[in-house]
Amino acid sequence: MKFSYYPGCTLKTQAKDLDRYARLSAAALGVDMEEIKEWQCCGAVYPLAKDEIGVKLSAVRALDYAKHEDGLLLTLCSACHNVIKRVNDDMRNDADINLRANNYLALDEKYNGETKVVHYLEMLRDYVGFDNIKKAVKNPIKKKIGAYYGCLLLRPGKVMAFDNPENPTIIEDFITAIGGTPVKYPFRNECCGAYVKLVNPDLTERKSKKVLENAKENGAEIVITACPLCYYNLKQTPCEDMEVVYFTELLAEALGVKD
Amino acid sequence: MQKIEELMYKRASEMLESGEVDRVIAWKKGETCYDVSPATFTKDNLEGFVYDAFCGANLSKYLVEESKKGGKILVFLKPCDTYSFNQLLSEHRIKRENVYVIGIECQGKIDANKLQKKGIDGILSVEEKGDKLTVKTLYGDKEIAFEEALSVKCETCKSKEFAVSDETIVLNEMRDNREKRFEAVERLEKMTEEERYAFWQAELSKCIRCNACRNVCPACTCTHCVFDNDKSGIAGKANADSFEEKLFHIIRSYHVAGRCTDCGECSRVCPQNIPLHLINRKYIKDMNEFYGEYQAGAAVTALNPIVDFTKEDVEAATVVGGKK
Amino acid sequence: MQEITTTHKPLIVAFCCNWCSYAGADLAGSSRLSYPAEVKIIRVPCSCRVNPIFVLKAFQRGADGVILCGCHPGDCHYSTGNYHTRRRMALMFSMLNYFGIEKERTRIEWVSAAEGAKFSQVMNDFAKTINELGENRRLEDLRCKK
Amino acid sequence: MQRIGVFICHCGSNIAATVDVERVTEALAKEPGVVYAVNYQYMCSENGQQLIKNAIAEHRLTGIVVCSCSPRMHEATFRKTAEAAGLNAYMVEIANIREQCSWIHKDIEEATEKAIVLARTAVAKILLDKPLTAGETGVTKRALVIGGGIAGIQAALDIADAGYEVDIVEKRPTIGGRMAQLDKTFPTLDCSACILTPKMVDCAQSDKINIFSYSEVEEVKGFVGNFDVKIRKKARHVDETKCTGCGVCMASCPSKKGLNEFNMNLNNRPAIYIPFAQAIPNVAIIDPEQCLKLKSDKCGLCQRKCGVGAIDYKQEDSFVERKYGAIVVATGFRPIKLDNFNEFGYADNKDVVTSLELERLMNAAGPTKGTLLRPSDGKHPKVITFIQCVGSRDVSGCGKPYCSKICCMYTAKHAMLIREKYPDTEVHVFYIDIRTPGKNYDEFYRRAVEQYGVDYIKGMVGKVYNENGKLMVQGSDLLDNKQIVIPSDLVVLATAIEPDPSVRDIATKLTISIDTNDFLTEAHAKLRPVESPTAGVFLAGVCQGPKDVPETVSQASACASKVIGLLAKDKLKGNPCVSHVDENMCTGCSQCEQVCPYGAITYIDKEFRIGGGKTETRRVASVNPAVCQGCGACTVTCPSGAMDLYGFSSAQILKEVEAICKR
Amino acid sequence: MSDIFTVENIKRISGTDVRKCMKCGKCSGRCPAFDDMDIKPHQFVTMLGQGRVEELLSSKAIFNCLSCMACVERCPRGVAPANVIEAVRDTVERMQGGDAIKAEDIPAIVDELIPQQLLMSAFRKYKK
Repeated sequence: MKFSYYPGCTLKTQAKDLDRYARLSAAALGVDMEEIKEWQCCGAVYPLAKDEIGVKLSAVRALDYAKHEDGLLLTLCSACHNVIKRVNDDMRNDADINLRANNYLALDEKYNGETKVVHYLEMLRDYVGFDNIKKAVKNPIKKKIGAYYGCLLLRPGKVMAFDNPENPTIIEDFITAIGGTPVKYPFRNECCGAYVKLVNPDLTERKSKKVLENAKENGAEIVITACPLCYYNLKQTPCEDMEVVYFTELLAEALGVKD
Repeated sequence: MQKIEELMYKRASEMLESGEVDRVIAWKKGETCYDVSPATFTKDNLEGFVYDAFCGANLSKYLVEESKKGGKILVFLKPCDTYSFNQLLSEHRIKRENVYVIGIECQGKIDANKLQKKGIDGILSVEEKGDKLTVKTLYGDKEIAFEEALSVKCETCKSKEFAVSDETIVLNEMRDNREKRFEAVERLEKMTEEERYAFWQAELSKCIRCNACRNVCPACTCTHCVFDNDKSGIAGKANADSFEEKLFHIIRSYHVAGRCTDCGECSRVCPQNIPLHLINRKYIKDMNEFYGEYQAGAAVTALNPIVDFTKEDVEAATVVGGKK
Repeated sequence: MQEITTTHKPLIVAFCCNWCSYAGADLAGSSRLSYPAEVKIIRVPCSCRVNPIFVLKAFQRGADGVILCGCHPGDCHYSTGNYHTRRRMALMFSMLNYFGIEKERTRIEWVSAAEGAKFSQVMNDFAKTINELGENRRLEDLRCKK
Repeated sequence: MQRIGVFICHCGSNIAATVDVERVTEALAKEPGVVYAVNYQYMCSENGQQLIKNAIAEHRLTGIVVCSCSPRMHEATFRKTAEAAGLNAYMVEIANIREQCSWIHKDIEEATEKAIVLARTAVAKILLDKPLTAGETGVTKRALVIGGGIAGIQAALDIADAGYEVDIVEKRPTIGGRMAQLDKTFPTLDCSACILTPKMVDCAQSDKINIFSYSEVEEVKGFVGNFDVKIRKKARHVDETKCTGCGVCMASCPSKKGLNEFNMNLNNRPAIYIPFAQAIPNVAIIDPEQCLKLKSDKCGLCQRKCGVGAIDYKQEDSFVERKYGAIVVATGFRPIKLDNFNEFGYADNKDVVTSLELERLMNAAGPTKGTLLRPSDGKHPKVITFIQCVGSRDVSGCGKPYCSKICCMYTAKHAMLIREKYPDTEVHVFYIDIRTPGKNYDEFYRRAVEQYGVDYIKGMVGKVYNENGKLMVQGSDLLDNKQIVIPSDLVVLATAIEPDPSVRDIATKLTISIDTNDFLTEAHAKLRPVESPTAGVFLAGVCQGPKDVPETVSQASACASKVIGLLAKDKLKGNPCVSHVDENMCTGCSQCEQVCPYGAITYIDKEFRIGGGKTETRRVASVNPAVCQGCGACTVTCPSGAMDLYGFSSAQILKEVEAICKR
Repeated sequence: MSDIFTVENIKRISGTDVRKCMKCGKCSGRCPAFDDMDIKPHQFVTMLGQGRVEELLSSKAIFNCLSCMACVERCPRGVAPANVIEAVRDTVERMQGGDAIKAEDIPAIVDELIPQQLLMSAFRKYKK
């Protein structure tokens, strides 16, 4: 199984763990992650304004690159995933954006959304299979684990098509597969406060606190996430006895490849 | 072939003699060796009975009129002709019990025009020797590859099996070249719309509306053809109505679609050498691709795809002009 | 010298089955959902009443596009009529394309009595396609080699 | 030689405002064959029709073309007009210059030109029209009602009351439908069972009504007056004729973990059960998915306990074939699935319930015996929050685009009943709009607010989540411009309703149309609201559109009166626009027979003169005009053109094509 | 820039049809930043429809919207309030001096753990 892999800026700096453990685990599961060449920043947030084309171009470049490989673009960071999947959707369904993006890029062959964007979790679910992960687990993570989805993986539901946006189960299934006990809590798909941290840190702290408290109230000992921004915001929030880790770290640990 | 003809003659005279059959439909020699035509023979007169490489005509259609006259008829059918016979049976055009069918060996029939185009004139007789054809002419013997002389209808052959027969006369294994059946259609399909249009315009503008194709076609057995029916709204002989003039071939092919066994008689008889069989064959190819393989005349009871349907049939939009 | 330019006014013949599509066209009308005037409707009891000859005649008389509308497959008022239509027209349209007639000039759409909006949208779309293709001379000229 | 009159209707300003009727009249007067053309304000009016009649007499017209609204609207009217003036009813053609012209075009020039073309096309067609006479067919004096809810029950009772036989086919083991599940009915708060069950009993006792419970319509053939219907009686594994409904089997059954569908799966029932106490027929049924005997050939207790030997494990589906003159479709509704609305926490919280589940939680025959208790812990809820429009008025693709119509009223009912019975309960209702048109309806809702103190909050809920054992309902209070959170014990979702999914299959079998929301389409939204477009098939209840009980009953009775009107006739005039064969052309190839959906074509051997004093026998097709419905499939299949259709002949359609294409 | 032009431009770049709103308030019922918004999500939609663009452009809420898409996800009418908010914010920031954040402010806020993603997001959202 081979995927073109788009790591994104943060995974090369502050979120090296998220990336490193993902690679180790993938290798253990027989998945080939081939980092695409000369990728550029995805733009971090998907521009909602219809007239913003420039910010979407690097995503289209990455998508076009993957199109000429195996047609599968693997992402890990929630933000990159969100941006690239939504841009891909634009390329498929928004004739205006498609036209303008193609005009800018002047590729040899027009890009029309042929690539499939796959998040690392989707890869685990749809290509490896949670059952196979369960079989590969060497050290089951016997803990009560709360999945923290945040916003970016799930919404908008129709474009992301990741899971049921109001009742997702993919990370819970992942937790079960690595031997943990999933803790479902209502705030798992609420926003952590995101980038507002820079202009209104109080709002962000309130939101992150609510998430962690809600997870704790429902019995979670650890909260796992796929997003470096959520990770940062949650980490910055004081909450007793609550660990926040990247999901790939637990996966590597369970598979016995955590160094 | 000589040997086959002898055996056929023997069976024909035996059966006429014994009264098993009243008449025989077979081929009869004309003025030249390549001027062979279908004929009815009786006990008293078997003169001119012939079977050779020029006997391309499909005899099944003649049974429609002949069988109305009563009595039992012996007919000789090449493998591909048996499909037409079966198709006519399923359309209630012939009564099976009135006909005795002898299936006969066929290695493909040849076209004198093709020989003449290759500069072989004054043809006296031909002799098949494996893949070669020896042509005796006024100007001496000529030899060419059998394949090069094949009639357009025999360039590809849909089957060497007899769909129906009461007995068969086959001495040699019959040559099979069915895999190339749709090649010419595919070539046309691969062209652009403009190229196809140019192709057909060039071909169809040659048509002189002689109706030979219609008259020879074993699927064209209507009591009155729509083109001769004033009430149909599309009636007309040549030039009477430009509509019918232009669309005769499209409508004719549509009317025989699903019933056409791909016998190729239309192209064989066309004095203008229009490849009419490519129209019919396109329908056959489409039907095979859209609705599953179907060979008209392979079975008497089969439902022709044009009267049949399934709830999951393809939509025109997804198939017309090929998949993009 | 002044050049005389005549703009070609396209012509579209739409065959609509009485039970679904004609009613859908009525609904488009009563909902005031417009579509181009070049679309002219012929009412037939069922789409399966449409003989390929009618389609050819329309083209031959100068129609630039022909569209057939019937009930959705499975919803035919006569149970199976539109299934026959679907086969016949797939074969006929394929044949016309084989003769070089642009495949966009022929279309089948399934429009129910409740789909006034769809009817209007289909007709607008088809008319747009036909306008882009321009005049249809091919069938008329098929046997006249210039 | 035909003498055609053309009558152009203004339809008030509907046509005349966009089409220059004078120009159309002038143009048509010049058409070959047309001897008279006139325009008038309302052709369908008494005066308009008189104008037509006078013209027919005065100008000795042989046919008329009316340029007006859709033929689906007034073709029948003008046929009668022509007939009254001594013309054959089928010497009438309509040019649809309203729906297909004036209503969709704005430019007068363009619309007028098109109207002229459409009128010319109609003239081209009528020149080839021939007088036709409709054949007659008999009427089977029995009706079929599909669906045994309140709509089906009411229709059946009314039809039976007029003296006709009625069969009810109900796919569930008992009739009663959704209404049987309701606790009380608005706006009077009668007990639903108290008003429904006597009607169910009437059905069972009527000698005119025959109930096929646990049965489905398998196949429908034929046409108005003469439907042939095959009914599948599903195996209930209990002999209906023997079972007395004593219930001993239910007590003996060891497999008691089946979900009780009647109670919206809120409690359990045994594998052999009677759906509810007043079920009609009061006969047990075995759930084959659950029965130990049927699944693994173990057990067999019920058979041993049954005193009358009614249990039959080997029973299989059986079929009944019956003839009917008319069919009523009353297949009802179900609440939508809430998979797309997990923000309301339905999947994760037992105490988030749908309104229909609440009906059962409040009903004396329900799982809590009528005491309102939370499903999670059996405690009395002290704060109850209702959320309206769950899945209704939703065009995002998650729900239904329409208003479900009944939710505002039943939510007010629920709120009121709870406050009445448990005055210490706090009741909140989140609403977007309150829609209570109807007699005593708005008064009813206001009572909930004014008399019972129900707290109505204008706004929608964004999220329901569990916190510290409370259901936190977070939503907008738009009038206060605040986001509020109401800690609640029970949350009730006013779930949108949708047609029962069985309606798709029924629609296909009856060849009636269905709209994008799966509601059945009526023949005319205003003037023929209970008829389907297929003659002899009528629509009652929610299968046609959302409606409450009183509306459903009205529609069912309206259906019944239509059915009675139909069954009262001894003969039905058929459609004369049928196929016919030109025997001289027919080759007897059998292709037409193969495409005919009605089996209307057979073959005969017939002798024909072929000249010279000789004859020949040929096989030719023969059409039964009573069976032919006039689709025309055979006409296209026929290669020789021997088959043609009256009223829509090939020559006519070709002339229409020519007229349209004439530039 | 005339008001009508601004209104139409905001409508255009938001790509959402505000007339589809049926004023149910679900967006505001769901919004996690509701308390920090001076103009609420549902008001953005209504006010844009009414052309009250001056008020929107001076709103502080545009900087507190988390772009979490909850309002978009849940709107039963297919309206996207978040897109309207972003369209307003973009309009403000595209005007001279409209940036809500300046590069020189960053070092003071940044700690050593802050992810690039946060900085990039904030730059995209608050600065043109």
